Amino acid sequence: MKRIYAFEDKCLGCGLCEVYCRTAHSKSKDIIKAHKEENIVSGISIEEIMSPKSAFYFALQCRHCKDPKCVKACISGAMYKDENDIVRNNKDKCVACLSCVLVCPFGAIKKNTDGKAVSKCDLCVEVGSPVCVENCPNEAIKLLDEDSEILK
Amino acid sequence: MLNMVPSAFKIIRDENKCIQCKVCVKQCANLVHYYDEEKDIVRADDTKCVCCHRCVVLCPTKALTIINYPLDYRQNANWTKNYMDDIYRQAQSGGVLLASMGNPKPFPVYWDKMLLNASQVTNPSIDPLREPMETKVLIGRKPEKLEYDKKGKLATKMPPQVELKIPIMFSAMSYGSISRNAHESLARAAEELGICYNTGEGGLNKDFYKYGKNTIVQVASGRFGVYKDYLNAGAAVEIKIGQGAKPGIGGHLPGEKVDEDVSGTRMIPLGSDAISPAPHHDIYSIEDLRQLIFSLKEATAYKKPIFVKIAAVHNSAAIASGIARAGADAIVIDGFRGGTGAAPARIRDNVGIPIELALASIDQRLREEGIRNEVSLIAAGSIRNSADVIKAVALGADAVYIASAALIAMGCHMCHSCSVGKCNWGIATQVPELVRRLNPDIMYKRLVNLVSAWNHEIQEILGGMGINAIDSLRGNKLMLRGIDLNEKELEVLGIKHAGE
Amino acid sequence: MLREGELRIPSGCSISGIINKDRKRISGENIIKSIALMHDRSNGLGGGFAAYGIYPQYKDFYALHIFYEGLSIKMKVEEFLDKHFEIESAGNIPTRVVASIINKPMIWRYFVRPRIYLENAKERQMDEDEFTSQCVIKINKDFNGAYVFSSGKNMGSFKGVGYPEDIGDFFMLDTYKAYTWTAHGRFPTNTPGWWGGAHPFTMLDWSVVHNGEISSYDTNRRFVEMFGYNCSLQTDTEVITYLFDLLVRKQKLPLEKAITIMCAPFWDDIEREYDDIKMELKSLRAVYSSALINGPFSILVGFEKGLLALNDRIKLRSLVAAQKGETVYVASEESAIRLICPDLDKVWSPKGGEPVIALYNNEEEK
Amino acid sequence: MKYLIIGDSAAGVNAAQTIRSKDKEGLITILSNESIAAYGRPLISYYLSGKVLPENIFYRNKNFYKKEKINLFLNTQAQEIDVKNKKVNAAQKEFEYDKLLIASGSLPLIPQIKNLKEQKNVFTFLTFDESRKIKESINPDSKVVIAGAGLIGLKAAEGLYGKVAKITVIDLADRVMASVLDKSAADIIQNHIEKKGIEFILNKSVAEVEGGEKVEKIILSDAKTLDCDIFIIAVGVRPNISLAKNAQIRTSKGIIVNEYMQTSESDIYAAGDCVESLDLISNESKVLALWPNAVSQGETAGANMAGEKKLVPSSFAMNAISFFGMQLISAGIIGGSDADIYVDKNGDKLRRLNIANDNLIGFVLINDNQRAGIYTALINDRVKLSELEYDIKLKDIGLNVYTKEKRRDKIFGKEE
Repeated sequence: MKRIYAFEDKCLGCGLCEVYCRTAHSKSKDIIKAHKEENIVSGISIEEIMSPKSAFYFALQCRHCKDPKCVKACISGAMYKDENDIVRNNKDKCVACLSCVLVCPFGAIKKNTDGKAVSKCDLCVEVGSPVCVENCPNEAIKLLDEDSEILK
Repeated sequence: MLNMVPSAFKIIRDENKCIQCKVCVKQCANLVHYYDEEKDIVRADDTKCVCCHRCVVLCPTKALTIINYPLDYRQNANWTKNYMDDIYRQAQSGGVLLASMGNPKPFPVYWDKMLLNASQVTNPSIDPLREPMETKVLIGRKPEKLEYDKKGKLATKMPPQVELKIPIMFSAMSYGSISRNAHESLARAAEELGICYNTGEGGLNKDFYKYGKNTIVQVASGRFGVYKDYLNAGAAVEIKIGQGAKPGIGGHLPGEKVDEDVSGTRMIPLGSDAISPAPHHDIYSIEDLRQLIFSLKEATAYKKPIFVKIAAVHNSAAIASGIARAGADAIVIDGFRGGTGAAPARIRDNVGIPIELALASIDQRLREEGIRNEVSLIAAGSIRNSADVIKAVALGADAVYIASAALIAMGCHMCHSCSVGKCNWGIATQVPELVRRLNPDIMYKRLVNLVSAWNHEIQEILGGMGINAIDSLRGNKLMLRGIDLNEKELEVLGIKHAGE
Repeated sequence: MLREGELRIPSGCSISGIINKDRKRISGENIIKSIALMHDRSNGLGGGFAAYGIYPQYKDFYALHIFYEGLSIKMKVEEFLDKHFEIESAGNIPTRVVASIINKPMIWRYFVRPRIYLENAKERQMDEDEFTSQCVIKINKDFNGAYVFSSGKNMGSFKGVGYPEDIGDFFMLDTYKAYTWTAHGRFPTNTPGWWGGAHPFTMLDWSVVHNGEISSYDTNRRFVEMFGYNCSLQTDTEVITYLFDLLVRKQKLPLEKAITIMCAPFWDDIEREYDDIKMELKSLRAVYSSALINGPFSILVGFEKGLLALNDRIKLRSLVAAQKGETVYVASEESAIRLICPDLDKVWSPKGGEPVIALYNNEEEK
Repeated sequence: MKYLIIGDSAAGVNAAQTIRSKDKEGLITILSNESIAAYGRPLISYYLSGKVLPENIFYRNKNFYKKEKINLFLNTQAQEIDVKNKKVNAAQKEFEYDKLLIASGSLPLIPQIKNLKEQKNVFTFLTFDESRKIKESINPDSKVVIAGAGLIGLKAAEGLYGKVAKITVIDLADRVMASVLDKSAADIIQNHIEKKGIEFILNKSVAEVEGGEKVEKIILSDAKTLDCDIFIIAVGVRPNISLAKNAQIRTSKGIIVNEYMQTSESDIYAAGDCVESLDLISNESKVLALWPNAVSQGETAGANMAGEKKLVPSSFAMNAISFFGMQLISAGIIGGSDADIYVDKNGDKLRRLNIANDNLIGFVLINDNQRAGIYTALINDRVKLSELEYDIKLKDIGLNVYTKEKRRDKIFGKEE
């Protein structure tokens, strides 16, 4: 299965991945409306690593685990694994009880600003290919097979 | 002290496009953009902007434009805005005005005043889609003639040649004035393209020895990083006598850029200013140059061609002829528009001559001396596109060096502030967060794309001229015609006027 | 109107050549018939022939064919000739009246032997050939109105403005006997303005007829001019002849090496060679890259040892070769050969850059 | 192979699904004493408040049972397990089994209250049916009394909010959520709910009720009386172990199972709220009535029933729940003497970390940072806090707390 991997030596911490993630998961799919009117939570988020010489960053999103704790913890069956093994959230069934947030070891699930459901990375399965990877100015995140050479 | 120098640029932010994503704030190393927490809007400080376009390019909603700061000075053809601002700066700093890149003054660009020939009927084009188009060149010294022994076997021993698949090389940019990632990109691009990149006067980093066969190691007056393995690491050695942007003077890399990586490569103490003296202190005449050339040949067991790079100055023709007679394998001529990381603005703007004129006169002089065929000529400063390459070869160059074009391919936006060392594109800087912005995996591909595209265009143009090998274009001045040039310029260039 | 030499005139052409390797001499009839067949490949503004073996009785003397545009220039040239050569015999070249051949110059012929014992010749260790070629270049460059259009031994070229068959008739070539004939019909885009520009171009025993338009002309020209040549005619044949003279005579390169230089193999093909051949080919292309002839051409080169036919390396011009017994035919079209020798032993079309070399038999044993 | 499962909730459904994934042909039957298929139990309060429509509370989509070839028997209360003949009697039917799973969950705890007998307006709040009955019997001027200020009581209150005239919650303890929170944390929740007009009566219990068919009055332990139209008992739950006990299967507070979820009878398994599990932190056997715990125990039992050998993953107490918009996330041990409790409180936001000998053993977050899962992982993996990049007390938690190598292994999935 292909997942998105971040490379700390390349990430600029610019935040473009978050911008494009919000846009791709907005209703309007319009970058300006998505940010000015819809207030979407991005499925990917930048973390800063303090190191003496210079700040390093990396972008993190759902790892689509083989044995996902969030699916186990979900009381409504909203969090499920689809046929391509992508962990997805069904907005209609989710009541934002945040049991998934309680158990996700990566902290990759966030409550929506409207508090009605949660947001997480779905590998842009509907868009076609992950917009964060496509729009990273420095190829700091890549969509790779889990046993690809680069990860060794 | 009051700063009388006005802002150079003005940032225009389209409020209904800006989504306060703060990408520009995080990406501007000059701290132009800042986030106003209280009003939740992003604002800009015009005074710090150098118009490097980092924010414009990365802004996801294209909400930013930058314009020249709209401030009119009283009309005065003599005291122009630039000259007044220079005085404000020097009255405040009391120092030499530093500038970067090549001569920006509106002197005529002769490339744009020469037109190329094409075949019609009598001399048919050659179809680049069907016939091989050869752009390979061999740079190095050639014997006067080849001799065969009785049994018909070649008796003459050929001096070493550098084989270039494309007559374009990446010119000298020292390790330290540009970042490690920039060097890696140039090296990997050179390797994939089958051409060479020049280390510049900052030595060669240990990790890049593996790109040796696509490297030209430079020996400049500072002798930074020069030792036996360094000389033998590359495909050729280039003695840097001069540089187009700053003929006659040396170079200065400020100490703060000399971190442990740069100091290790240059073999100078950490944090010390790296100063290349104006002359080589062991070359005060042409015969001293010959001694340096042959000591380098000895050090490399005569297995590496030795280039000599000079700035295009008034008597370049005589100098070049002298260099050829001093045993150089190739002569590099750097025009006054060649780029630099840092040089006094006055020198950059007033010293040196255009490469086109220098190249034409040098090629003609060497032919009159009958020695043109024995050395290679490489033109530099500044080649901006493949047509410039064709015209340089037609004027007599074997190959060209490009540097500014390569920087632009890697993201440079010619903001002319490399000397500040905070290049937002990760090129002319040693700041880790900025260097990281130049990802060699991406940038080397952009360089490969650029040069491959130019090579494809060169092949198309050659085909149009009915030529299927770049060898037949070198010095082929009938392929050029001048336009908007006076008699003397045509004469120096050695070309007819369009319509003749 | 500018005269050829003051400008470069591109032209299409037809060429034809016959060589008998036993040096059996034949009259000019066949060569005229052959070139005449390709009438449409020329436009009446140029035609010419080279013939080898036509002056057996003077075979040790240089036969200088010279055009004069007036008596006074003839006097000056003859004075120069007197100083530098012992003139065995002189006289105008016999011609017939042919309607289409008009405003012809005075055409004279001198059988001479160079005074190489003169002091400036000795200290510059000039041999006979070098001395003669320097003199020919000097006349053509400095004696305005005079043009030495042939300067070989026991050979000569006959050319002018007109269709080749008429030029042949004008110079009465049917009365000559030669073991090698080359012929050329020219289609220059504009009038040459004088007879000197026609082909063949000669230098000593070299004679070249050429069909095509070399795009590398200026590169080749500026290369040979570095070795003392002066391209006064600005024609392809002139620069090709000087290239041959430079590579073979002056630099003493074997003929097939000179050909490898002028029709250099492609880099891709070189890479596929064995190492020692690759090294040699790379050296040839490196040292003589400006001698590579680019653009379409097919040439016939007559020289002391025989006849050479050559196409450019991607064969953009037609060239057919054939053999019947000891006679080798080469021409722009097979029909021009079949016409004068219907049943041939062998006919082939040489590949690009692949020479057809026919040498005289007694040469081969040497 | 015949598989029989008693209980169609978290444990039962996941057990069935796991069995089917390993045994394509086996006969799988689930007996449920409820009227509808498996649903998210905590959702009954959202159903009560109308926030979630009935059709959206189902745990699996409509054709789940058909697709997985599971025979579901609703309204079928299992009465007795005939261990010798491997049969279960339920609602006049007999069900044979080769492998049996008891996933009967928990039952509401009914305290000793004088005069309390099956009055019509007395309800518990554990099943969808109960929630539906409450929804049918309330009206805008109903006065509701809820016994028990725990998870269930508060959720019942939230469900009724705005639909009834008065809601009063009574609890024996000195604070709400006594089983999960200590006083200071509980008070934040209590104040927030009181602002909605819900009255709390603490340190008291319901001593007596008055009323024949319907309870009209509630008499507290301090003799105070309250008018009451609806009385909801939500004082707690206890594991439903009667089936196992009557079948001489070893039980204590809950059904005793080994690490493969087997009961004392090798072919009988048990999972979910009805069993005792090993608490990772305190290392004691406890009833951990948690949804994620039931799911993984169900999967483990299912795997072992289908012949695979699978160890049950460890677990510990954890909760994620919201009351009137106030979000509570907690895990591990909340109180405890020797723990060094770090409190970071401002306004109605609370972040409390319980640290004991270089390990995080518990935390409480109210309306705070949403990356709680990383704290849970620190507890679960028993990570030594001193080996982390920074002191988790001083900085919001992020994956950057791990060292570069640890982070790489986690993200690049070396550890999975």
